[in-house]
Amino acid sequence: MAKLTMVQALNLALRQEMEKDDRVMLLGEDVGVDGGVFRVTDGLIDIFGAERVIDTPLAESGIVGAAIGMAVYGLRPVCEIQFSGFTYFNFHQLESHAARLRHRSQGKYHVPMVLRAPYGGGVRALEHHSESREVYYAHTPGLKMVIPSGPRNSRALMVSAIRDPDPVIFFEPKALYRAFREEVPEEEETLPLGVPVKVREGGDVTLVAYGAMIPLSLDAAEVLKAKHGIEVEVFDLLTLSPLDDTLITESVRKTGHAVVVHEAHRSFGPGAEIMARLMEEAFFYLEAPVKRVTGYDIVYPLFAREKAYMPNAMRIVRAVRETLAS
Amino acid sequence: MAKLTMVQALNLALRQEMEKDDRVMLLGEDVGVDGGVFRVTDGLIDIFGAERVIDTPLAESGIVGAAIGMAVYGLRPVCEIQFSGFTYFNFHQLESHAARLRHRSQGKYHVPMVLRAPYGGGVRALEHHSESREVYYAHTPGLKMVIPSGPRNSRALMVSAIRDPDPVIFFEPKALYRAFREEVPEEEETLPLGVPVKVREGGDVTLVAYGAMIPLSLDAAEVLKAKHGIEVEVFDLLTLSPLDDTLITESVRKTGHAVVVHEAHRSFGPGAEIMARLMEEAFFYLEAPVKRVTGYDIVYPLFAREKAYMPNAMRIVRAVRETLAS
Amino acid sequence: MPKKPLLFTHQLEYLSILDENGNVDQTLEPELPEDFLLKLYRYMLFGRRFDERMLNLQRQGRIGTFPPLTGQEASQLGAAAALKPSDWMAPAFREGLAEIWRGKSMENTILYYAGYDEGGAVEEDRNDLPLAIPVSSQTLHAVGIAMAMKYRQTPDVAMTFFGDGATSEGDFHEALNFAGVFQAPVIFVCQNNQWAISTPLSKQTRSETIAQKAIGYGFPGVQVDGNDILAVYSASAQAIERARSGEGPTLIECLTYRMGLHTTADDPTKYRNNEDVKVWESRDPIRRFQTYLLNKGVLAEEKTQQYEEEIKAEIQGGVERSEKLMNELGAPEDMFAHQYAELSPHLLRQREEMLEQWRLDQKEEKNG
Amino acid sequence: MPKKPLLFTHQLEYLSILDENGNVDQTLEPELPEDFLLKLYRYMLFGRRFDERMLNLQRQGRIGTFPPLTGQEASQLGAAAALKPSDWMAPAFREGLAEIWRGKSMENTILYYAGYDEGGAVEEDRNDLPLAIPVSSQTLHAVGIAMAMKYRQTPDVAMTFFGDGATSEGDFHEALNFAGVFQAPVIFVCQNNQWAISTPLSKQTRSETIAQKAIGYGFPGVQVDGNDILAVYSASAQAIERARSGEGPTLIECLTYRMGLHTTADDPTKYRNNEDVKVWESRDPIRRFQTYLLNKGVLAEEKTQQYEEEIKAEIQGGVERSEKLMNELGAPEDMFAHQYAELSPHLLRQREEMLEQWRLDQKEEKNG
Ligand SMILES: Cc1ncc(C[n+]2csc(CCOP(=O)(O)OP(=O)(O)O)c2C)c(N)n1
Ligand SMILES: Cc1ncc(C[n+]2csc(CCOP(=O)(O)OP(=O)(O)O)c2C)c(N)n1
Ligand SMILES: [Mg+2]
Ligand SMILES: [Mg+2]
Repeated sequence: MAKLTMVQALNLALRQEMEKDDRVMLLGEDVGVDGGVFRVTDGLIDIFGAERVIDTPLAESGIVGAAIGMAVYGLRPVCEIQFSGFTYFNFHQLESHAARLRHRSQGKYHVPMVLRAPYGGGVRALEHHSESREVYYAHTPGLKMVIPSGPRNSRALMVSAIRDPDPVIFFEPKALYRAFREEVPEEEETLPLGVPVKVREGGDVTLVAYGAMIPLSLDAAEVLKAKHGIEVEVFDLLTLSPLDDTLITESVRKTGHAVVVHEAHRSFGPGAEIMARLMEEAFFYLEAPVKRVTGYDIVYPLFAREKAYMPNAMRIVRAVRETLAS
Repeated sequence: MAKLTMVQALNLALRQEMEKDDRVMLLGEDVGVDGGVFRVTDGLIDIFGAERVIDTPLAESGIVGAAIGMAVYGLRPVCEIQFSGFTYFNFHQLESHAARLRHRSQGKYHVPMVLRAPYGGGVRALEHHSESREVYYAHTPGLKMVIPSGPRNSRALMVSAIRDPDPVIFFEPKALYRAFREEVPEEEETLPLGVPVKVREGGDVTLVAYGAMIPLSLDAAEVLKAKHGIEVEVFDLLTLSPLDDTLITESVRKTGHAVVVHEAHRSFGPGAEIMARLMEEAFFYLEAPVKRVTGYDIVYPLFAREKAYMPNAMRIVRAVRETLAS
Repeated sequence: MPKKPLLFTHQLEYLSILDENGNVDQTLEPELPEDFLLKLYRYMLFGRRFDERMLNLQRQGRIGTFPPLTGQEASQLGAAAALKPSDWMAPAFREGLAEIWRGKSMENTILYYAGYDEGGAVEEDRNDLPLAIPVSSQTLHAVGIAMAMKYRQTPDVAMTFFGDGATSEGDFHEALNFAGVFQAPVIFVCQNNQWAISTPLSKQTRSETIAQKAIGYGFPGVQVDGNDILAVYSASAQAIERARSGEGPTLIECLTYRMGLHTTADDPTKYRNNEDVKVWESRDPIRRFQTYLLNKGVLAEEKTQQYEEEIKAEIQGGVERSEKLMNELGAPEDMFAHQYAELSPHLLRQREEMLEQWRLDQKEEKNG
Repeated sequence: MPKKPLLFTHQLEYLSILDENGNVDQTLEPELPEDFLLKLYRYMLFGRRFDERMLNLQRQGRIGTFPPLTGQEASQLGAAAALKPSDWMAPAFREGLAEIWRGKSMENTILYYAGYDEGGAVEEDRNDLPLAIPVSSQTLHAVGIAMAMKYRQTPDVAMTFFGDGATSEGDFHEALNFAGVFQAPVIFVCQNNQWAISTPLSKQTRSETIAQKAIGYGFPGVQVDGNDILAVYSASAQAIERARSGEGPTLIECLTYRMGLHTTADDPTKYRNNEDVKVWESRDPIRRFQTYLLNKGVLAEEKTQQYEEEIKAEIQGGVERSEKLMNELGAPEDMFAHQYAELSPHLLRQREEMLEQWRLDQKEEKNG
């Protein structure tokens, strides 16, 4: 097994799926010759040619609209939008068509496409390059919204996303692109979409997170155990939509306490839905209100102040301790 | 005082603001000669001319982008997007610019524009004409998201929205456009943005709703009182963002029970945020989990089945009774 | 090399074969089999009568909002009829006749406008996208389909329809630009019916023609008399031929007129005067084609009457069958049937909830 | 009226005044005051040196990602210099020099790229939008501003800049179409630098020129040598004059070249070879303008040296002042300062929370 970064792991997933299935196509701005601005598609044009790894004009609606057409025709396009902050240019194509064609054609057509986009903050990026707006997609019926948290699961989820018969919005936490390496097996590996995983066992409090918040949450869990003897159970959502709360609800019924962590803005954010589900499914087990550690309800600041905006392990530790104290 | 429909009340608000302030401009598809497909801008081109009531080409991003330019230049554009389901075509303009220019220019510029759009279901409309996706806007910092529920408050809120120095997304519940009339005073009337109102007093349970769900909620409250002796306190949010939960939290601290009602899809919907706020602010007063009565997490169906999709007074009555029973 | 004119190789043409009175320009007349000509004529007639009937059903409250196509029969049928079944079509929302030509059933059409999602179903052998309401958005799907055809090296093409108003949308631009860059086998057919709801072409663009918009994308544009089915057919066949042989996309502008309402929710007296409509009445696409066929001896007077009667019966049958279907359909859980290939546990629970609430509603409504 | 060519009144021209060697076409040479010519030259030089310094700062980690403009000095300055202060400008993100010409401070430029929101501030008398990263989106704002100018009957115009890549976006199309329909006093300046990151113009559009895209919108397009500041200035002045006198918009395509990286995060060796860059080096806009000024006797050799020294000191001053500012700034509550005219109670609470968390973080970090 090779130790890969998330970028390499995603590249592996794309390469292997393209080798196995000639329906899989890549398209986007600079995905071909340049290999993508983060190099996720690096080298693939050399293997599969410009017919399958398509450098497109600079037009997000064009990319997604064309991908929808390809998908309906029977291909499996994986399109890259250079940053999640530019997916708003193609929002109408996702909402009006990718998400609806199965229903609109009463099952005759479906849209097995993947829309990849780097998202999230913490990497000293330019304006419009650090947003976390996964709620827009999670609130849109007909789409699936997937966010990996490490090299290995990003590879496995990408394979599943490509094979999924429905449109998948696949947000890649760019802060993790090269943050660490993991063993990623050469052999095929998939992970089911729509199923969170427990990444740490614990009995005192349930921590729910995803994406770049996972390493922070695990760090916080370490600190909480080492310094305060608190056992944290950590869940990685992996799929925001369709959201399956079964495992999380079960955990909270055990711990009686929960904290949700995300970079996204707080109000109407992903945490609200988790809290609503826990309200609905675990209310009588809750010993304290669920807390959220999130980005604030403001425009993401330029990078000099992003540290004050972004959740960090210290904030998570405090929130967990407060929940347990209340 | 004249008894007006919501369409007439909105028309009055626009007319009077245009009379008072020559910075106020209207633009959109068919808003001029045709008076808007719902006739909200009817007759205004005759009074104010084609320079101020502008029939635009068929291009939503064009409309919103041009309105942003006008607003920065010092005008107060009110643009109409023909249906909320077409606002996705201009989503990038809202997210990247309308919502950000104040921050981006560090206060030099601001975007005092209103984006009006009919939204919501229940009127036997075509595909893409019945959605309730207010969360997209409520989750976007820099925007305000306003939804009236009757002729009188629609007029007062529209006046406030036009005068507001920041961009306001103003969704008009089309099911209420001509559903009933109310006395609307000729003299100026405003309502503050960002403040919910209590529309019915009651001590047993708190009902939170907005838009076309308000008449249903009031109906349900009547039934609950008449048939079951349950006193319902009903809140009309009016503004979804910025959301002020003070009054609602206070009410729930009193009643210990709450139900949230919206047409929007349930998951990651507006109700989740209300529940999260109640979790944070009123947890120890809650005697039962807050319930939500909402649209389902599916594409809005064509109209033959919309009745089964849409919340109604009967569903609200049941939800309230269940909350009180649990 | 200072101030100098830039040269263009672009050629824009205007094509008309059959004039308003049915006189044909024999140098341009396409050679088409008689039965094909008759089939075209019969479909045009069908289109007109079905439109009238749908309007009627709408006025009786038996269907919902509906966009009539009267006046645009030649424009949409002429283009669609030049396609092979294995080609694909991505219509807007006013191509009901083109869809029926391609195999859409009357029942599905009626069901759709009566508010049944089932009406969106695309028949087994029909390679068409469902109609698209978000203006211009479908043009990109046609491009994607055409790119896929090119990748698969099939000899097929994609054709997409849209209105004059649609040319103002960003998606139209992105579609044409992609098509040009990738030399996709796609034909862009603009039904320029002069109006986008209340907005006349002059307020839609300052471009003298829609056809010339192709210049910005490096491929040919052509303007045709959209009420002349021979011209539309010829221009389309030629564009399809180009696309099939790998020469890339074409933009066809069909000059036509929306004789009726934008949709049944519209009141054109608010924004246009009847004079213009009158002028266009004299350019009716069906009448002139009929004259041509009569002159040519392909059509006999009595055949027209026969067609009218057959069509009337067909439409009556279609309406009856669709209303029967509506009575059979209607279980609301079908709403959940085509959301995803597989419903998540959460959606399965929501479906249960919806059904339970629905049943309770029904019961309460019955009990008053 | 069968198959017939459509006539165009459109005229597309290519304009070049100063050739690569600094030879001027005297029939086209604009008459400009000497001090203005010198000012232009000094700013071009400043632009080049500031670019080099910014690249340097970035490599040292003192600022973040930055898009160099070397090679495009004539193209952006020539256009912006034709504006009056009361005109408006809506730049993309590579018009740093045009912004500085218009009054943007070096400090704000540096602060912005160093990640301080404060750097986005627009100086009191400067009528420019902040730079726009979402490609092409700013073109519509310029149109809206121009429409507002027309409504207010001011004699002003709006100018917007964008790249060749930007012409593929839907917003570009909608902007040009609105501008044409409303005959807005707006000038569209395309800095066609041949590349959009790794995408060459040939993959961006099949159109032979960007200028011809204006044909689809019914107003003039012109192509100019974008490395010839006299040509860019003349074409811009003419377009501005047209706009001011109510004759509507113009599209100007400046043929230029991005000599450096797309941004400091980019590696052009991945996608282009150095031969092309070499060719364009010989077309350098500053060198040829310098030759012209020397030949004309407007500029003396020693003046160049003096400019270089002055500029070096100015830049050094700017860098120092901005770094001083950075040390003074930095309180994170400023994030909340310009979200809305007034903060809602909820946001006020969030600001408190943010500050408290921040202070706790600081304390913990200090204590290890
Ligand atoms: C994106 C979008 N915006 C607005 C509408 C509302 N609308 C429906 S049809 C129409 C006019 C379309 O005009 P045109 O493209 O000329 O087609 P026609 O109706 O003439 O067939 C409008 C504005 C829509 N369906 N989609
Ligand atoms: C809507 C959008 N899509 C993608 C990007 C990422 N991006 C930034 S610059 C750029 C290329 C722009 O090319 P061009 O318009 O030619 O301008 P240039 O960089 O050459 O100045 C891209 C793809 C963006 N900023 N905005
Ligand atoms: Mg039309
Ligand atoms: Mg470029």
